[in-house]
Amino acid sequence: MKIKRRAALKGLMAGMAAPLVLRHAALGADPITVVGIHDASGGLDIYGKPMIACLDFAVDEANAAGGLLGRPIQLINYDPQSNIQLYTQFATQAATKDHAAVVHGGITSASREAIRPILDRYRTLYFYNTQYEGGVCDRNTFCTGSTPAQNVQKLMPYIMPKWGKKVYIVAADYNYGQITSKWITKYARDGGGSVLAVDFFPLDVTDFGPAIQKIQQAKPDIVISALVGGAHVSFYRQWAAAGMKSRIPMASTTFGGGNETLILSPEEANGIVCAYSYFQEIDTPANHAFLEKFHAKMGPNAPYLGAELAMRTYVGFNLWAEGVRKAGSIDRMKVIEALETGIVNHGPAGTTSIDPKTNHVTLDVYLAEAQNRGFKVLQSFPDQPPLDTQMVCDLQKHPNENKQYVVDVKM
Amino acid sequence: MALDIVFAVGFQVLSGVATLLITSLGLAIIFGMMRVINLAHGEFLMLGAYAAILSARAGLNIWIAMLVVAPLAVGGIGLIIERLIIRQLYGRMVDTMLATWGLSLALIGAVTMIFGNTVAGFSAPLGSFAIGSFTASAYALFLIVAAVILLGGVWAILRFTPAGLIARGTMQNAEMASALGVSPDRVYAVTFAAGSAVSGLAGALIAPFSGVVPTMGAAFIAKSFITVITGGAAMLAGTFSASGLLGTVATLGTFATTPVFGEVMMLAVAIVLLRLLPQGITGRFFRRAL
Amino acid sequence: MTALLATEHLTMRFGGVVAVDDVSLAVADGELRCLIGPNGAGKSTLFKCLTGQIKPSAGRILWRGQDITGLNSFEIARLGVGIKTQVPSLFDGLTVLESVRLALRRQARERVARVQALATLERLGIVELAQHLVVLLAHGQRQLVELAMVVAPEPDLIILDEPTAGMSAEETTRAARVIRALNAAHTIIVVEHDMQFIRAIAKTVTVLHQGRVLIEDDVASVLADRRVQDVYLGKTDVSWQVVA
Amino acid sequence: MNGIRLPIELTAASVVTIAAILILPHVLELFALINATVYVSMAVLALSLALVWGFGGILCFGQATFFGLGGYAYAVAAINFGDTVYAVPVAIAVPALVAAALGYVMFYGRISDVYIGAITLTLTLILFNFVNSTSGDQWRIGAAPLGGFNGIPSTPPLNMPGDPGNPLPPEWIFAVAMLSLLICYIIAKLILRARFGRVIVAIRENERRAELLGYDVRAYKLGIFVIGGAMAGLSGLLFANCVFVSPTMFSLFYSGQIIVWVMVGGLSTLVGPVIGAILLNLLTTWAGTLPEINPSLILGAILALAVLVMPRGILPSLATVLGRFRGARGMT
Repeated sequence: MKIKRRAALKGLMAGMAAPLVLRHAALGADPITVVGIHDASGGLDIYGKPMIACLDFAVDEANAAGGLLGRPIQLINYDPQSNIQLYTQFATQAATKDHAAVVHGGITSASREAIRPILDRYRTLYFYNTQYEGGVCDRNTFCTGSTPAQNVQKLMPYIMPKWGKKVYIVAADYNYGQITSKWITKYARDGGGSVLAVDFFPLDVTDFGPAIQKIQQAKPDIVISALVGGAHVSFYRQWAAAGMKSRIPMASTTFGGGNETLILSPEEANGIVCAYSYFQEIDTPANHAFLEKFHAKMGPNAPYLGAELAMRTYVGFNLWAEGVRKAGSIDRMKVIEALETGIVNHGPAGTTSIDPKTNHVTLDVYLAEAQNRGFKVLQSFPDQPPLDTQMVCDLQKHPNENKQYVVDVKM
Repeated sequence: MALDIVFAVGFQVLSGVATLLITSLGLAIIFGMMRVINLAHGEFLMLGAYAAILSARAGLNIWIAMLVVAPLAVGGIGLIIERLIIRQLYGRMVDTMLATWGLSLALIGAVTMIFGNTVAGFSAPLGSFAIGSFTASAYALFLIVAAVILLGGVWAILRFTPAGLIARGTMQNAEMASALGVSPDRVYAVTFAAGSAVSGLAGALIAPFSGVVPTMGAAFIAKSFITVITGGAAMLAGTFSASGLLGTVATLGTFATTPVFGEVMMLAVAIVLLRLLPQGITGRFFRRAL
Repeated sequence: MTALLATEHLTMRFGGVVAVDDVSLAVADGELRCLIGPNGAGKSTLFKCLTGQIKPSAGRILWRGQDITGLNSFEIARLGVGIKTQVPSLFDGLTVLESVRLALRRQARERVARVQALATLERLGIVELAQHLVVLLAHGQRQLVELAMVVAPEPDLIILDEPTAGMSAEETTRAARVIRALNAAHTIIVVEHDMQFIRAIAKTVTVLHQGRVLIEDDVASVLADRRVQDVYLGKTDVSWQVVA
Repeated sequence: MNGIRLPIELTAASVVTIAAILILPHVLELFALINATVYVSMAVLALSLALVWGFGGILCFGQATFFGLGGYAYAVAAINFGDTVYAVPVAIAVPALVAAALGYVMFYGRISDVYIGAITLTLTLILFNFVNSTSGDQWRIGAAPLGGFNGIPSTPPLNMPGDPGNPLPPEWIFAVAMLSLLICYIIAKLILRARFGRVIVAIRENERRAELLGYDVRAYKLGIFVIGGAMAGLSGLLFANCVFVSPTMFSLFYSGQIIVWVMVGGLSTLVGPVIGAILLNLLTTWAGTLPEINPSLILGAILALAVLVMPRGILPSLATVLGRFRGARGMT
């Protein structure tokens, strides 16, 4: 099925738009519009493409089961081409032109913070289905991915006793990297370790030569990567090329979210340890059943789902759909209230339930190691609540709150 | 400070300089000989990288793909572009810049349509080596050697071959050269193709580090442009001195601060240089160099 | 009486080359002075120094006794110096009238400026070209348009750089007439190498050779001078005579 | 003749502006209206480069510098002041001051041609890199974090004068943008009619002669450069009001795009670049809806063809074709 790949560079003037190729089931009723905004091209497409595939799959599944409230679901996918300003264009379009019932999308925290205020302003429900740095406190926004208290908090106690106490962080230079590196610092200190240095890299940096020399000079026990996007994949290549792979072990809060394990050779990727709320390799009946259906539907084009992001998109859509069913309406406030009753989804990733205090989710977390173009799951931790955001955010008490809390860790 | 740190940092500086030199040389040849600023230079790098990665995927030896296929392919494309665009606008510097900028956008668009806006890449085809307690990529060492050979090769061609003599003559005085029976059209066509080929080779050489994506040229064109302009009229001495200076500032700046401020420092130095030496480094020094 | 324009020990070096070497000369109000010399004598460098295009390495330039060394071109022009370049330097995209109006820099009132500009064109016999675009004019007309721009603001001094370059004998004669006529109202310095032309216009001539003043005298004496003849007949290396 | 034409042109421009303000909000959907506002802000940007490059002959490869500075100055001032109306003069003054400093360095340093291109481009890159790396906590001006790669997504829109709690609705922002475009057009027209503008054009035609006539070329170039910088700043302000400010405002892509608008629309015209900006934005939008054709390909091909086939741009070439073009007049 076709989706509009590059829906627009600058947005659409009325009347100039070519007819949209839309997906809807052959049901007569007025369709419900769902908008997805994920990068299908540019540096972030390594995450975006599997996310789009999962959203498509989830919508098809729902339509095959008769749609929602007896109405078909019409999905419009926009490709912001890894360009933040296109995110705002498409979010505006989704809210003011498409009158979407819900917008699923945003990959980087930068894109989330670009579209969140727009969807707030135009009163359009928003689902952000990505692991991120935590702290968003906004009743209109549901964050269905894992946050540092769920993933970093599992990662650090596993690697520090094994590898050592001195940590060196390399992170993407925007809010995700900045805030996540603070969480890493906090959990490293909680475990009796220390952070030697944090280096930030803009998303288009490809030459990590000097950075690798700097790391060698600092002689850490562990390197933790919070690097993001296609350009940053060169870090893992250059790290291996410099012969560092065998000398300093690495963990990551972002590695494997896309197709990194596929585009790198096993020699470059093996051994990197990560913690996420999903890995394609999870060995549960629910996951096997899902993958079977997914592959049957997508055929040979089925993307590798890697870790977290693609699956959270699938789960996020189903949480929303359950909310609509419970509310019996697509009215924004009714759906929000229904979701806040603590809706639960049992899916391929395990159990996910909405935490009404924060509009985040309680989910299962898994720890895994990159292994032969995939992951080997090492441990699992069921029912992990979003403790970080819960510390600062209480939407039940302050429903009108709308901000992102940032952890305060002295670096 | 331990000696091996000094060597390790020195190695990174050399590697930074070599990358800047390799990625600027094609532009410098075309600017030095023809007074044409080819703003599609970054896309020539990109095409070189794609030529290498595609022929390597087709089963060709990676070294042949990088060192032979990439320059030949991009040199050929350069020949066509010279005929279709550059020749029509000769002597109109600004128009040429605009037309090649259009070409740059069109090439990005065309390659995106064919291969998708997705980062491809291949790993550096050499292992690592140690400097004291530091290890570094052997491929970076190869890049440094490649830069030296490239620069020396172009210099030798200009200095010792008949074609080089004609090229130098045309560079000095195009009318006089044509009075002597040398067709400037042919000299320009060959120069542009040669400059393109060098750019194609450069693109293939940097591909293992930079990753291959249709928009990769943008990261290089501005730096190359600034390097060439800062270098001034003498193409080899200018590019060499400018990339030496700017590459050193950028790398040391990166060590001292962050990659971004390293680059900012380099650009700031370029502005100061242009203010002090409005004709570039070789407009003031080494005026008689190549 | 203070000279209108004078140089004192003016010297211009480019690296190791001394293009203008210790030149001192004085041009009085109302004079028509020729600066001559063969190619490479330093005429153009001296012209560039006098018009502020380059700053001399040493020495001074005086305007009515005031030091103006190192002023920019536009500042020298504002003193009341009109400069005509060798190849006409014109505003191709403007009309003749617009060009001359721009030359009347100090006249802020549009109506007055227009009348003055038309009067200048009238004086030079090209008023019918007023609305023509400069780019479309013939070579001779371009020369006249530039002259109109130079004389329109009624400068005290006009410096002409090789006014007869590329002219036929007949045109040269006409140009000589024009320059003599201009001299009635303006002091003029002509930088030139054509001896016949100089014979036709000049009173006092300064001969430059290898950056130095070889001789400065009236036309007849200069033309009779053996050293000048040597220089112009191609015996280029006469510097020992200068030293002597 | 010119004396009659000027009022007619200004009246026509005013009528078009008022008609657009009155009609478009009722015809267009909200989303299209917001996009139209973006295009109008781009048109102001095109106008600024038309003055600097088209008339002043200064090849500025970094007009996006002032566009971005205007946007950021507005966002930072608006967040700090609360009442966003007070941020407007800041958004115009900051880029104008930077243009003054940069212009002073360049023009009084006698830097010309391609070297000006290189320096302006470099400054844009510096700002792009710098702003891109300000996501850390230490990078804030007063209450406004610079946000690095994220930009400032919460850029507050303009509010009713004196009423900070009351932001202007999109229809009003559109009206403000249209009026800004009209005012910039009128200012540009008047500048070119005035002595200052004539000298500017003369300098473009022949810098040396202008100087020999006693004009301080450096000061005139500086003047037009600062005016262009201020206009680009205003354009950045308008853009910040319908999108938001982020480092991409300083990107190479924007700097280049502005040149394309002016080039395709017509150098040494004012209406041309405005039309060029709007047409090309519509075109890239339309191209974006074609699933299999990349918009860069179309934009690039148009630019290359424009240079090769009609180097004077759409408007002048069209005029030539229609036989109404009265020679290459400098002061159109």
